[in-house]
Amino acid sequence: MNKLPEPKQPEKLIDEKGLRIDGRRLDQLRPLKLEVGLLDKADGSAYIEQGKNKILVAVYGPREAHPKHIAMPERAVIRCRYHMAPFSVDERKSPAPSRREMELSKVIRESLEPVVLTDLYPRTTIDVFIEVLQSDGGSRCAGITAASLALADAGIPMKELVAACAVGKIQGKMALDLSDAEDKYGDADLPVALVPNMGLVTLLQMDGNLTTAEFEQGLSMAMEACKTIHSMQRETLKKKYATIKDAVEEREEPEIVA
Amino acid sequence: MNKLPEPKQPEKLIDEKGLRIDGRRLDQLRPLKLEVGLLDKADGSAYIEQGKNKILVAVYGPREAHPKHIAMPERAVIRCRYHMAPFSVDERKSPAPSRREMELSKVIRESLEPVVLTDLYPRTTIDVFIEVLQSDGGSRCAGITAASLALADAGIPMKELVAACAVGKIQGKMALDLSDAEDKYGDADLPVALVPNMGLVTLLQMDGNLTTAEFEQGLSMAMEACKTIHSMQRETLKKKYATIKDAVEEREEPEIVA
Amino acid sequence: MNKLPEPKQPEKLIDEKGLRIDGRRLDQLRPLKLEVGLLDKADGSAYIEQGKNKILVAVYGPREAHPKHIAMPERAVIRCRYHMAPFSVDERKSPAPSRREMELSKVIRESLEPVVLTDLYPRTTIDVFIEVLQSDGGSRCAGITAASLALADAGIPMKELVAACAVGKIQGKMALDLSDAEDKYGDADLPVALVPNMGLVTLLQMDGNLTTAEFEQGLSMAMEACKTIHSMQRETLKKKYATIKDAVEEREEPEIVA
Amino acid sequence: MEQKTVVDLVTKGKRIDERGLESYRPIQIQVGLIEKANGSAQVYLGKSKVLAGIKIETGEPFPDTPEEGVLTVNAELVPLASPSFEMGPPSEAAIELSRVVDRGIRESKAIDLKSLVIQKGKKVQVVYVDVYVLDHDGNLIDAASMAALAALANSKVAKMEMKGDEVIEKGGHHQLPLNNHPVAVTFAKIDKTIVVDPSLEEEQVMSARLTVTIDKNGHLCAMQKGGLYGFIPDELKRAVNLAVAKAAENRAKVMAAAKG
Amino acid sequence: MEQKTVVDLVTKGKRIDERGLESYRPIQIQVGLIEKANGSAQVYLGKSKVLAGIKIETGEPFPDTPEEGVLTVNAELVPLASPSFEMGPPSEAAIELSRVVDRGIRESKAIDLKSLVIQKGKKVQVVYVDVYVLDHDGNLIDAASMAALAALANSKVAKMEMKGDEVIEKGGHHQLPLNNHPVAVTFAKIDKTIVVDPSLEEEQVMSARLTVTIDKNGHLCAMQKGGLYGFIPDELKRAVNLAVAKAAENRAKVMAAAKG
Amino acid sequence: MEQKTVVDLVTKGKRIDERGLESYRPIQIQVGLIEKANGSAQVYLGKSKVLAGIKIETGEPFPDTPEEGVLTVNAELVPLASPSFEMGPPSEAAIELSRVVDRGIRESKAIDLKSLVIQKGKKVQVVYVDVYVLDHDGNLIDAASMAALAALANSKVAKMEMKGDEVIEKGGHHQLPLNNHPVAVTFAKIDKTIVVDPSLEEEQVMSARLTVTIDKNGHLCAMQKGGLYGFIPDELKRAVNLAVAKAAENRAKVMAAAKG
Repeated sequence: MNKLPEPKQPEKLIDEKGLRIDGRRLDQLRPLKLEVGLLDKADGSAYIEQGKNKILVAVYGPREAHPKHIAMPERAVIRCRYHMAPFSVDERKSPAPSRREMELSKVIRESLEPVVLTDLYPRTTIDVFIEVLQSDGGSRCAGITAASLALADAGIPMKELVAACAVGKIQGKMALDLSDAEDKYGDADLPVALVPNMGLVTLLQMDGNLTTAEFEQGLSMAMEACKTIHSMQRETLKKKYATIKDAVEEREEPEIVA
Repeated sequence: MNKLPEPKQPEKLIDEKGLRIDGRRLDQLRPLKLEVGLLDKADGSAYIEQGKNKILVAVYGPREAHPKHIAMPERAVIRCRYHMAPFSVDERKSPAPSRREMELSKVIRESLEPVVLTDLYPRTTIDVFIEVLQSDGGSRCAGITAASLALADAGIPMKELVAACAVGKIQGKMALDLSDAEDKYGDADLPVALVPNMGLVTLLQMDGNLTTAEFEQGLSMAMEACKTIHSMQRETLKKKYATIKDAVEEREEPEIVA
Repeated sequence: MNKLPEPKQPEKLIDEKGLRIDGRRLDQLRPLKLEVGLLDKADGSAYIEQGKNKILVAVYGPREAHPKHIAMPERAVIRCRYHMAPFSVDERKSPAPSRREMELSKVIRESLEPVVLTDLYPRTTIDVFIEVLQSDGGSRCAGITAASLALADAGIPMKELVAACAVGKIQGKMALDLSDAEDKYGDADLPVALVPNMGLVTLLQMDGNLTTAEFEQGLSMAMEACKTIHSMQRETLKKKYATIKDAVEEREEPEIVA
Repeated sequence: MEQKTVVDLVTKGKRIDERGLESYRPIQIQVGLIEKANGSAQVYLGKSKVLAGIKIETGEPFPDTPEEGVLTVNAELVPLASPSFEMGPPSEAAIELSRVVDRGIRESKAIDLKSLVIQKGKKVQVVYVDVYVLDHDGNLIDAASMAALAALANSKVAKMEMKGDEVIEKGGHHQLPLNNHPVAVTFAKIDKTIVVDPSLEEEQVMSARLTVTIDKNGHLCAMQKGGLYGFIPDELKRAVNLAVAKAAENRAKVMAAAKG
Repeated sequence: MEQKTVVDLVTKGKRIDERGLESYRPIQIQVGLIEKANGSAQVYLGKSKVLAGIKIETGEPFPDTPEEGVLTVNAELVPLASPSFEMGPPSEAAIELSRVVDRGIRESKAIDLKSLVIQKGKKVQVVYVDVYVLDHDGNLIDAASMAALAALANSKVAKMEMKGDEVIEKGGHHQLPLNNHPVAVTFAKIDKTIVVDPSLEEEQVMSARLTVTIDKNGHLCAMQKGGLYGFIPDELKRAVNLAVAKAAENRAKVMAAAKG
Repeated sequence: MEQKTVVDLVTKGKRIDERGLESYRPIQIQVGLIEKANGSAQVYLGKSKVLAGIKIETGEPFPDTPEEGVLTVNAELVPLASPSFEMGPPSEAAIELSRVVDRGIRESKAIDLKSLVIQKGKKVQVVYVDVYVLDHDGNLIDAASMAALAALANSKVAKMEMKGDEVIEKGGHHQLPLNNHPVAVTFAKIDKTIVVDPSLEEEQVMSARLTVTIDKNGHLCAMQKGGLYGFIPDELKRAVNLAVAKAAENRAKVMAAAKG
C-alpha cells in the first residue's frame, strides 16, 4: 500500500554488543534539537527534532475565549490539539482528526495543566497547537517537550517546564526513547512526562507487557531522561533570551554612548 | 454477513390450529415486563421487555434548555431520541443515528406531546432518551410504552399515560404485536399509540398492504391491546409507589412509636 | 456507470464551415431564457435557461442575521450557496456540498458584492440560493446572471446588474459560451462576470491552456457577450414591471372610475 | 395571515382560499423537464412546487438482498424554497418526507426490484428518486408523492448486460416498468375539523396531520401521523375512506400527465 | 453532595460510602442478556452500570495486516446515563474510555487475531466490542473493562469457511478463545491520598486519575493517567502493586460470572 | 498596523516593507525535509511559510478515467499558522487555496496521469499533494504553488508491477516525471494600484485579488479572482503580462532549489 518501502522487521533489535539498530545504548536518547520563537504569527512557538520526529508547536493566548460558552470565570481554559500532517507517517493520513489524535490531545493537555498558572487569566483560552510534520515514535512526548517551550516563549507564567520521554521494552530489555521500528517490533511503550523539581509525573500511559519491576525500572529511566531534556529546554530558552538581550543591548549601547 | 444465523423464513406464520410461530393466538400479546425507577442518575426511568425487545428509557427534566435558543417562552420543549445499541440487531449497527432512528424519534416525540402538560414549565426541556438494547419488532411502540412510564417516574405532570402496540398482517390475517420474524415475512405493520381515556391515537404509521376493512380491524385490535398495556403501566406505577410508601412507613414507624 | 449514454467525444468540435457541434458560430451565445419572480416564498427569484442549463435562484433578505455572530455592524452580509440537484448532472451527485460547489459559492458571492449597496442594511444578511436543476457548461456564469436578476426582483438596491458568460478554447480557437461537450473536450475555459457600465470584471477564473493573446481575445469576447446578456436582463425586468404596472393599473382603473 | 381567521373559517366548514374541506388545490404536473435524468416531473400543488428527478445507475446490491436492485429516496428541503428551511444536513422534516414517499413506493411494490438485477449478488440497477422542494406552501408530502410517481412513470432505463467483469450497455432503452401507482393523501386536523391538502397557513394552525398512501387497488400501503396532537378513531376511519377516493382522482391526473 | 466532606473524609482514611481506601464498591456481573449478540455482559459497579455487547461478523482485514482478524472497541456515553453526557459524536471522554479498554484487550493479546482469518488477505472475522454506559456513578473504565472481558468470555462464534468467493457458515459454534483476561484497576488522587475505584462524587474532587490494566500473569498491559494534576513516583509504584492484587480479585469475579 | 499607511504608501508607488510594486518578498526554498514523504518542500515567502509533502500510493482509478492515475491536492490552514485559522473542517479559504493549486498542476499537465496506471481500470498510483500552511503572512497561493511544484520536482516513485491480483514493488525508484512547471503569481488591488505578492497587511486592505498561473511555455493555465471588488480589463491585461515574467523568475528559483 505504501510508497517507499516501510522499515522491515530487523533480525534483532539489540546486537551482541548491547547496541540498538541505530547504534544507541539502551539508556541513550536520540539526537535532540530544540528551537524556540520561529513562527511569526503565534504568540509563542517551538520546534523539536528527536530522531526523525519533526514537530512544530504554536501557542496562542491568553486570548478571549471563542466560542464564549467555553470560558471559565475563575481560570484560563487550556485547549490542546495534537495533529499529524498527512505526510508525517508511512501511509498518508487523512487530515481529519483520528480517535488516536483526540486521545493524545487530551492527555497532553492534562500533562501541561499542572504547571500553567491558569488562575491568572480568568475567562481566556490558551491554545496549544502541536503539528507533527514527521513522526518517528515518541511523538507525544516530543510534542509535550516542545509545547512547554512554546508556552514559555509565549510568556505564559508556569511553575516549571514539563519534559517528556518514553521508555520501552525491546528484546526483553528496557530501553530509552524508542524509535519507530523499535516501537513497532518492541514489547512495550511507556511514555512519561515529568515536572522535575516538583517530582510530578503528569503524563503516564503504557501499552504492551511489563512486569511491575520492569515498570519501576522504566519509570526511573524515563524520569532521568526527562531531567536531561529539562536541562536542554532551559538551555534553549537561555540562549534565546541571551540572543534577545544581546540584540537589545547592542541596539541600546549606541544610545547610551550617545 | 452475520454472526449467528438469522431466523430463516418459516414455512408458515400461522399453523392449522391458528397459532403463530411462537405459539400465540392472533390477538395475543407477547410476554410483557415493565419496571420503573431503575436508573440512578436519570430523573425518571423505565424498562420494558416485550418479546425479545429490551428497552431502557431515561427522562431528564424539566431542566434548563441547552443550547438556550431552543427554549420556548410559553412551554417546555420535549426532545426525544430513539437510539439502538450497536448489538441490538442481527447485523451490528453503527452507533451514529440512522435516518430511521431520526424519523422514529420524531413520531415518538409527537406521540407523547399530547399528554404532557408542557405549559407548566416554560423555557425548559424535557428529554426522553430511549435506548433499544435488543430489538424484536414493535420496538417503537414498546419504547413509547416505557417512555410514558419514565415520564411519570420523573414526576412530569401528564393528563394520562400513553400506551402503544403494533398490529400486523401475516398470512392474510390481522395479528397483534408482531415479532421480528413475523414483521419481516409478514404483509403489513401498523404501529399505534393510544391515550385510552381521551380515546386519542397519537402515533399511527403503516407500511405494507391493507384494505380499509383490515385497517379498521387492525386499529380496533391495537386499541384493545393498548388498553391492556395501559392497565399494566398503571399497575407498575402503583407497585412502585406502594413499595416506596412501605419503605417510607417502615422507616417512619419507629419514629412515630418513639 | 451512467444511466443514459454520456455524450461521446465528437470527431471535431468545429466543422469545415466554422460551425460548432450545435451549429453555432464561434461568437454565438446559446439560446437564453430569463424569467423573474416565479417563486412564492422567496423575496426575489429568477430562472435562467442557457443551453441545457436550468437554474433557479432565490433571494431572501435583507433579513435578521442568523446565527447572530455573523452579522456585521456596518453592512449587510451577503451569503451565497451554489448547489446542484442530484439529478442535474450525468452521474447522480450526492446532495452534500462538494468542494467545487463551495469554491463556486465563494467566487459567485464575490462577483455580486461589488454592486450591492450592502451599507444600507447593517446587521442583516442577504441570502442568494442558486439551485442548478440541470447543468450544461457555464453554470456558474448562468447562476450569476440569474442571481443578479433575483436580487433586483427582491428589491435589493444595486449599482447595476452583473452579467456573466464564459469563453473557451476549442480546437485551438476561442469560442463563446461553451456547452458541456465543448467544455469537456475543449482546451480552456474562461468564465467572466462583468458590471458593464462600471467596466468592472468581478468574476474571473480560468483553467486549461491559453496564450496571453488568446486570453485578451477571450476576455473581449466574454465582455461583449456580457453586455448582450445585460440588455436581456434589463428587458426581462422591464417586462416584469410593465406586467405589474398593467396589473396595478387595470385593478386601479375601476377604482378611479368609481 | 390571521391564524384565528383560518381556524374560524374551518369551524364554519370554509377555507381561507375558498376550497371545500375535502378539496385539493389545483394540481399541475409536467414531466421530462430534466433531460439528464432518466425521468423527471414537476408538480404544482397550489403554490407548492416540487421537482422529482430519477437517476438509474449501476451499483451493488445490499449483502442481505443479493437478488434485488436498490431503491433510494431522498428529499431536499433546500433553503431556496422557504424562509424556514436551513442549509446543512437533512432536517427531521426532510427525513420524514423522504421516508414517507419511500414507503409508498416500496410497500406498494411499484418497482419490481428483482427486475433490476444485472448479475446476482454483484451488479444491480440503483433507482435514485430525488425529491427537490422548490416552493413550500404546504402539504409537501402529497406534492412529493405525486412528483415521484410521475417521474418514475416517465423514466426510461438503458438495457444492460455483463461482459466479463464489466457492465455494458446493450443499446436501447425501455420504459421503467411500474407495477403500482401509490398516491399519498394528507389531512390536517384544525380545531375539530379534518381538511384535506392543507396549505402552509393551515399547517401552521393544525394540531395534527395524517397521511394515507393508497395504491392502485385502493389498498393502504403507507400511513404517517404527524403533529403534536392526535386523532380519534372515527376521524381516522373517515380519512382512510376519503383517501381512497382522493387518491384515485389524483392518480388519474398523475398518470395522464406522465403519458404526456 | 459536600465536596469538602468527601475530601475531609479521605484525608482521615475514610470514604463517603464507608468503604476502605483500597476497597471496590460491590460488583455484580450478569452475562448473556442480549441474545442477538455473540456475547454480552452487564456490570454493576456500585451504582455505575455498563453493558457490553460483542458482535462477530465477516469483513476484510486491514491492508497492512492481511493475516489478522480485526478488533474494534467502541464506547458510547449515551445521554441516558448521565446529565453530563450529550448527544452527538463521541466526546473526548468516550474516545479515551474506548481506547483504554481497547489497549487492555489488544496488548494482553486476549484475542488471537490470527485465528480470526477465514482467507488470508481477503476475509476475516471482525470482533466488535461495544461498551454501552447506562448509569454513570464513577469509574467507568473499570466497569467497562470488566463488562468487555465478561462479554468476550461469554461469546460464541459461528464456524465459517470459504466456498468459492463467498463466506458461508459451516454450522455449529464454538467459544471465542481467550488467551488472556485483562482487568483495569483505577485509582483517584484526592488531596494527597490515593483511593481505588472512585465514585462519581470522588471523581468530582480528585486531582488526578490512574488506570493500570493487569493481565492474568500479573503483568501490566495498559496504563492511563488522567486529570489535571499528576502523581509522584511512589504513588505510582504503590498503585501498580495494588493493581496487581485488585485485578486478581476482580478477574476471579468476572470469569466466574462468565462461566455462568 | 496602520491600514491607512499601507494604502497611502501604495498610492505613492511605495510599500510598507520598502519593496517595489512589482517585487516579490525574499523567497527561500528547501526540499527533502520530510524523509517519509516521496517528496517535500518548504517555502518561505517573506514571513509566510508553507510546507508541501507528496505521498504516492497505490489505489484505484476513478470509474470514468480507468486509464489515468489520480491527483489529489489538499490544503490545510492549521490554526498554528494564524490567529484567524480555526479548527474544524476545511474553510472556504482552504478549499479555494487547494483548488487553485490543483488547477495549476492539473491544467498544465505537469503530471502525466496516464503514466501512473499500474493495471488499467484496477490499480493506479495516487499522487497526494498536501499543502500545510505554517505561518500566514499573506499570499499563501503563491507560496503554496511554489511549495507544491518544488515538492513534486523533488519526488521519487517506487517502481510497481502486478503479480496476480496484487501490486508489488519491483525494487528501485525513479524521479516522478514532471512535464510542466506551473507557477502562480498573485496580485492585489489596493485603492487603484496593483501590487504583486501582497503581504498580510496588504491583503487586509486590498479590494480584490488576482492569481494567474503560468506554465513553462509562458501560457496561462489557471486564473482566480478573489475579493469583494473587481478589476478593469486593462488591469487584467497588465497583470497577465507581468505574471509571465514573474513566473519565469520564480520558476527558476523553484527548479534550482528542487535540484538541490
